[in-house]
Amino acid sequence: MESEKRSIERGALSRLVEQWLSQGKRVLAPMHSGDKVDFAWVTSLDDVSLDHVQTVQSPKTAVFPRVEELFSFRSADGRVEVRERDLGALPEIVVLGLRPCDAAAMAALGAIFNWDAPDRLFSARLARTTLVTIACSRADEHCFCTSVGGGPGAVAGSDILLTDMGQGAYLAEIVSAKGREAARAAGPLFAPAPGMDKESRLATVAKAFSPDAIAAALERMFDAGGFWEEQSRRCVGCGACAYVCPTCACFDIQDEGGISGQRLRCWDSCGFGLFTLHTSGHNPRWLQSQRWRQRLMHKFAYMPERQQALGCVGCGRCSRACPVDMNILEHLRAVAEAKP
Amino acid sequence: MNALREKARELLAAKTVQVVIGYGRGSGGSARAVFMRAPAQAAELIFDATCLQNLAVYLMKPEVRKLGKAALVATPAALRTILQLAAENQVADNSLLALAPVGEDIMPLATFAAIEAHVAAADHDLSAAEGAELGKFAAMGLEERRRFWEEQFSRCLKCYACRAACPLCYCTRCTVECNQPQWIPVPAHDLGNLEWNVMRAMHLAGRCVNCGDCSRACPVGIPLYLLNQKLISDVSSVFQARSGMAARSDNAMSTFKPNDPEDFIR
Amino acid sequence: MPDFEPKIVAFVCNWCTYAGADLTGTSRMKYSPQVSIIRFPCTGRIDFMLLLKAFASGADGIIVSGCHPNDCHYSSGNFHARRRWIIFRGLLDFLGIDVRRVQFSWYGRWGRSRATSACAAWA
Amino acid sequence: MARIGVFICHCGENISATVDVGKVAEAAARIPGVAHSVDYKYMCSDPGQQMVQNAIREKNLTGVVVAACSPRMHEPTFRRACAAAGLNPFLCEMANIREHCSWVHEKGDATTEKAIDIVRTLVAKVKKNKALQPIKVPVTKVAMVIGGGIAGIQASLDIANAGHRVILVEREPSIGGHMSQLSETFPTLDCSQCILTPRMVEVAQHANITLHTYSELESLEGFIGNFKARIRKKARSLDEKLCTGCGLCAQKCPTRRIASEFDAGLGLRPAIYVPFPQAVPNKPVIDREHCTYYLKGKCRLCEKVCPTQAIRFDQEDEIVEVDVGAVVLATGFDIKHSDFFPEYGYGKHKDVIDGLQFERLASASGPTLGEMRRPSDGKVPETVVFVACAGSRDPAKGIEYCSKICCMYTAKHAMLYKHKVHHGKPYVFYMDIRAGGKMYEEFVRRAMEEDGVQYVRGRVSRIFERNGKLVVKGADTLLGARPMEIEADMVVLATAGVAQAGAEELAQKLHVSYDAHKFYAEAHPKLRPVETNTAGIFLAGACQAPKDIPESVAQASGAAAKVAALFSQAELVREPLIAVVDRQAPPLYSSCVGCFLCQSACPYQAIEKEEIRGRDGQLLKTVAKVNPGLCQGCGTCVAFCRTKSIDIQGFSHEQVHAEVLALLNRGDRDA
Repeated sequence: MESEKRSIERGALSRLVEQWLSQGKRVLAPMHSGDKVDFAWVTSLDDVSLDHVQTVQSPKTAVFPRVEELFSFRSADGRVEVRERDLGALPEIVVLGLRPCDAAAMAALGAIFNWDAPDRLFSARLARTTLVTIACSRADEHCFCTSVGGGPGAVAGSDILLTDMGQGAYLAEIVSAKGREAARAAGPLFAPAPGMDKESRLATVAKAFSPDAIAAALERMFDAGGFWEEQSRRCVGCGACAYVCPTCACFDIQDEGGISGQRLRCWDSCGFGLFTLHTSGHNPRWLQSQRWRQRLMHKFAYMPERQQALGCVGCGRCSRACPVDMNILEHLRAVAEAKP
Repeated sequence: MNALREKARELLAAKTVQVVIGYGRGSGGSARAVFMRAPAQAAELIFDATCLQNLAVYLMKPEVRKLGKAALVATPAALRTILQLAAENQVADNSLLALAPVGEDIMPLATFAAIEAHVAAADHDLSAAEGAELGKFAAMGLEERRRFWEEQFSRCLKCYACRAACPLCYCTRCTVECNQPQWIPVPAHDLGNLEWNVMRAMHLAGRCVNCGDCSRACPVGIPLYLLNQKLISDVSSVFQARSGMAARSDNAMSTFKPNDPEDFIR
Repeated sequence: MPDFEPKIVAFVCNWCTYAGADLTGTSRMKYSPQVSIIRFPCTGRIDFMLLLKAFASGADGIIVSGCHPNDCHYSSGNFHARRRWIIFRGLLDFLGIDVRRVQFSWYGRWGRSRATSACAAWA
Repeated sequence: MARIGVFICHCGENISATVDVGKVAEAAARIPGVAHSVDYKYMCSDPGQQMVQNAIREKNLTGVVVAACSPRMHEPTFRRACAAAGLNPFLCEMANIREHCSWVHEKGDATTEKAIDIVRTLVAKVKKNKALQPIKVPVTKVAMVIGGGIAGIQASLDIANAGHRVILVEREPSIGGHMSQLSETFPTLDCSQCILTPRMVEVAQHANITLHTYSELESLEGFIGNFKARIRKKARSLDEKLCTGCGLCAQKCPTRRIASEFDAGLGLRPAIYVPFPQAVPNKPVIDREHCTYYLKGKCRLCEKVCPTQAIRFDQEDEIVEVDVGAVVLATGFDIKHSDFFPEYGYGKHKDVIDGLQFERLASASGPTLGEMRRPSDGKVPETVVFVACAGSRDPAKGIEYCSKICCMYTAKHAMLYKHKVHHGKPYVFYMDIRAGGKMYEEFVRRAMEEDGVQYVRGRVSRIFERNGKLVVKGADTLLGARPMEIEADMVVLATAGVAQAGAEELAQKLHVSYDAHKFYAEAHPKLRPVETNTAGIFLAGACQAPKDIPESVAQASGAAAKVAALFSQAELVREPLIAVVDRQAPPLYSSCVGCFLCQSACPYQAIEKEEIRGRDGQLLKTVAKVNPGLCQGCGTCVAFCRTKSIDIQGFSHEQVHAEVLALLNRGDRDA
């Protein structure tokens, strides 16, 4: 269904942000902190940074926070009383200023969280989150959204896609039902869009590889030990790439407290040495090369095969955050060119 | 730079070492670790102001050790790391060759004694600027310091990039991965982050050689070097001990002097 | 705040200080019930992580006490402990945590009257 | 699932007086994992221990917490009781709710609440306890006795007669200690030399006893059953095998005016001397501080006259290394000298002497050959005042204890004086007469009634000289505190008994604790008087506290019995509370990364390197390993290890972590 085109002035957008805040919604948007730009809870449009290429962390924290309580428990006289999360009490969130790749990432997260047993908490958070994306007018060498089915102006996953048309005006494409609901609630703030040419404002991102070629190559490269060792020799096994990645959904469960306490879910990463340590002591992925292979195989081979969704949206955050410059685009090209 | 390339090609051709670990050009003009196995690859080697990573971290990776004897392009911090690793029985003498760039040419250091002599020649204490920054903290009030670190630690993801990038954090099963008992909470909430960062600093007390890789690795830019430099300055001012200066040196934290100051003990 | 009841954990070594605490008991010296004791073979056994865990679990104050230097039953446990305390205190202070919340002391065998003074330091 | 038994003791009413024991038992029952919670009046009594054993059998308990007194008191008792009922003794812990709770807090909810906290802490610990088996360690059946006074001599003889080798180390040139300086001993007035010398000779000739005189302990390493001692034999400048003890050298030595330590400074001795005629061994020693050869390189007269050329001027100190299984400390005591007292003239008056000096005056081998002559002018003193409690029982002088033996030897001194100077007038100033031993009271009564010693109940305030007489100002409290002055010819101060010089350094070498007055600390004042807290090191005699000869001998035999008991077993059983380095499945093999920084933290060098090799013999990893024989369980390495690979049984990471969390109400979640 063709999304409805509107436009909005910067001033109106600022008032829209105040309206959201007054309606008790929380607004997550990119903010400058030191020399980096990262998502934070903002109180006005002035806090929001609009001139950056990409944030350090992804907005997945709105739907899959670093730490969240699954339920709390109290035990008294041998009986344990469990109190489920009151999903109704979850905050309404508006994510403003995420990029089209981040918006597309929500689908990839959903593919994992709602794969066989739907994750009620994740789904409740996603339902309460409105994505007001801003298209990319600039890109850098790490971006490859076009190679994985996305684009600087792609609408997939966004509720409203804004494109900066210059002179403080934004083209606003109302994409989803939630977008229409938000636009309706915003009332006069959205104005008709007089023939704005969106393409001319978008960045250009060259297509680097075809995901199907990568998936096909990976099929036969599981045992290409030497290849993976060559690639991953620099990797020191930290969790930075997984934690900044908008589509990484691995988590660890921890019980905290004593007789009464809470069960917490928190991020985890397949890059960690002991991620796959069995209680027997056996560790199927004892070497770093095996763990690096898993990262690529999961996102580019296993997920397309099982969830019919790519595990990567080409945002390039992992390359930018990696302390030893493991550049995923470079490695994917190497996979594509590798002879069997 | 070509002295370095020439030396690498010569070493690989003569098979004195099986791999030369050095810096190559990375994405976005940065420098990154490269592992030369064939003489021809030596051309990729570079050495300039962007080469900051402490390559000694790779001396502790099983996949790199498997390659055989290594030559390492070593910055002063990397040389101190090698000596500290030697003091902790992690690397044996003559098991590696350090290539210390001095101006335009290269100083090959094959034994710990050679490395010690080279290291001793330069000054490795905290720089005046580093000292001044620590001084700024000391001048701040307790409450102001607490707020500063509380804000910093609130951004910690516990991705452990600081641990992974640190050549002295080579413990296969770190205390963080110990769950009986669960010393450090796994979730990255305020308490978990504080306990993790205090533990990391304490476990590096008397060992850290101030290479700064932990701060460079931190994706959210927490100034972790401040914690380590604070302990380096305490250990050197109170115990007159300096890590990374000798291959045979006992650790400041596992030894004592009968007259250690105890003005705070009642 | 008169009704503030500080919860104080005392990490003590099994020789001078635990015996000193027993002696305080046999001589019926009184001190605040807010102080509870955990026994260790030696101050050398007391890990800074335990002090951290005690604070994280809600202790308001911590007393760490062992034998006087040269009196350690294991000859050097307390010396090692002292060195760690020096560095740990420096780090806590650097992080803006009030180091007065951790009291380190050497208690000889001749009684824990000083325990009462240590607790008094809190209230 | 843990099944813990909690037993709350009333301890008569020592605990129940301020702690609501019923409420504690009730609260304990609600702690997850507690299967049995009761309170009882006397847990340590037989029926109390029976209750524990029955509960273990009936409820198949996996752990026991006895909330009562200090573990230092009854932990062994309850651990034995649990072992008898089939529960591994190390699964039993004691919660100290008496010394650390009921006795030190007022009755009230806070005290009961704290008792519950302590119980919950120990329950959390017990859940993490593991069943441990004691360590078996070989015992070197050789004892070392330090100090050759009557206590050391008695202990050595008893141990030797029990068939074990003894090494007796004495600091002075001869054994004998203070007893050899005495003239006669109360209450039987036996001549001290007559009853002591035979024992000294017996020691010298005993096949099992190796005597090292003029020697000191240099260092002691190791632990019970496996000590390694290094003894410094100070150079006597003499070859003991050649010397026949003829004494010619001492007669001919030109430097004769050195104050004799044996005569407490009253007599003189030459530079090469035998301390007293009955010395064992009867071999002289050259005093290098005063011998002209050592000072100016001249003389060497003794070398010339020595019939067997035994003199060795270039002799060096010698270090002797011995393996011993047990040590008996019998280093004795010393007394305060008269110069300590401002009110008695700071030692200005030559005729104000201390008890030991009086003994030398009265002794036949003394400087006056037994005649009662005062040190200043050698006249026979007509009136002598004996001042009891000179320094003892005087907190102002920092000596608040009673030295126990002065009342008896003061009465003896007065008697000896009367026997030697029939017309003499002895006065004794005293506060209370402490004569509690057998025939002690009768002895003092005899001094008062038969020998006419004038006992004056009061303190002496000052002593000063007035025209040749020592004026003793005091008061007689029995006559209404009437001030009185006695013009005496001589005053004997019964000064306080204090610890030997060097007692503190020796204690630190042996890691034995000592009290504020440097007397060695017994393991328990009532129940373990001859043991110290350091396993394998025992106490005898006045080094533990001032005491008389009968008590010293009794304590010496007690310590000897303990040593004999220790040596009676082939192997020693040691508590398994030692450190262990973890081992895991391949490919990790152990979480230890082999940095070996723990080796420098270990005071006992108990940590060794172990190489882990694959099936093909290739070295995979070098990790730490603890030698169970050497580790004493101090835990310094455990707190230091970065990877928590080394852990102490009994105070493991899990146990102390659980304790901290439980104490702070975080509770324990595995129900």
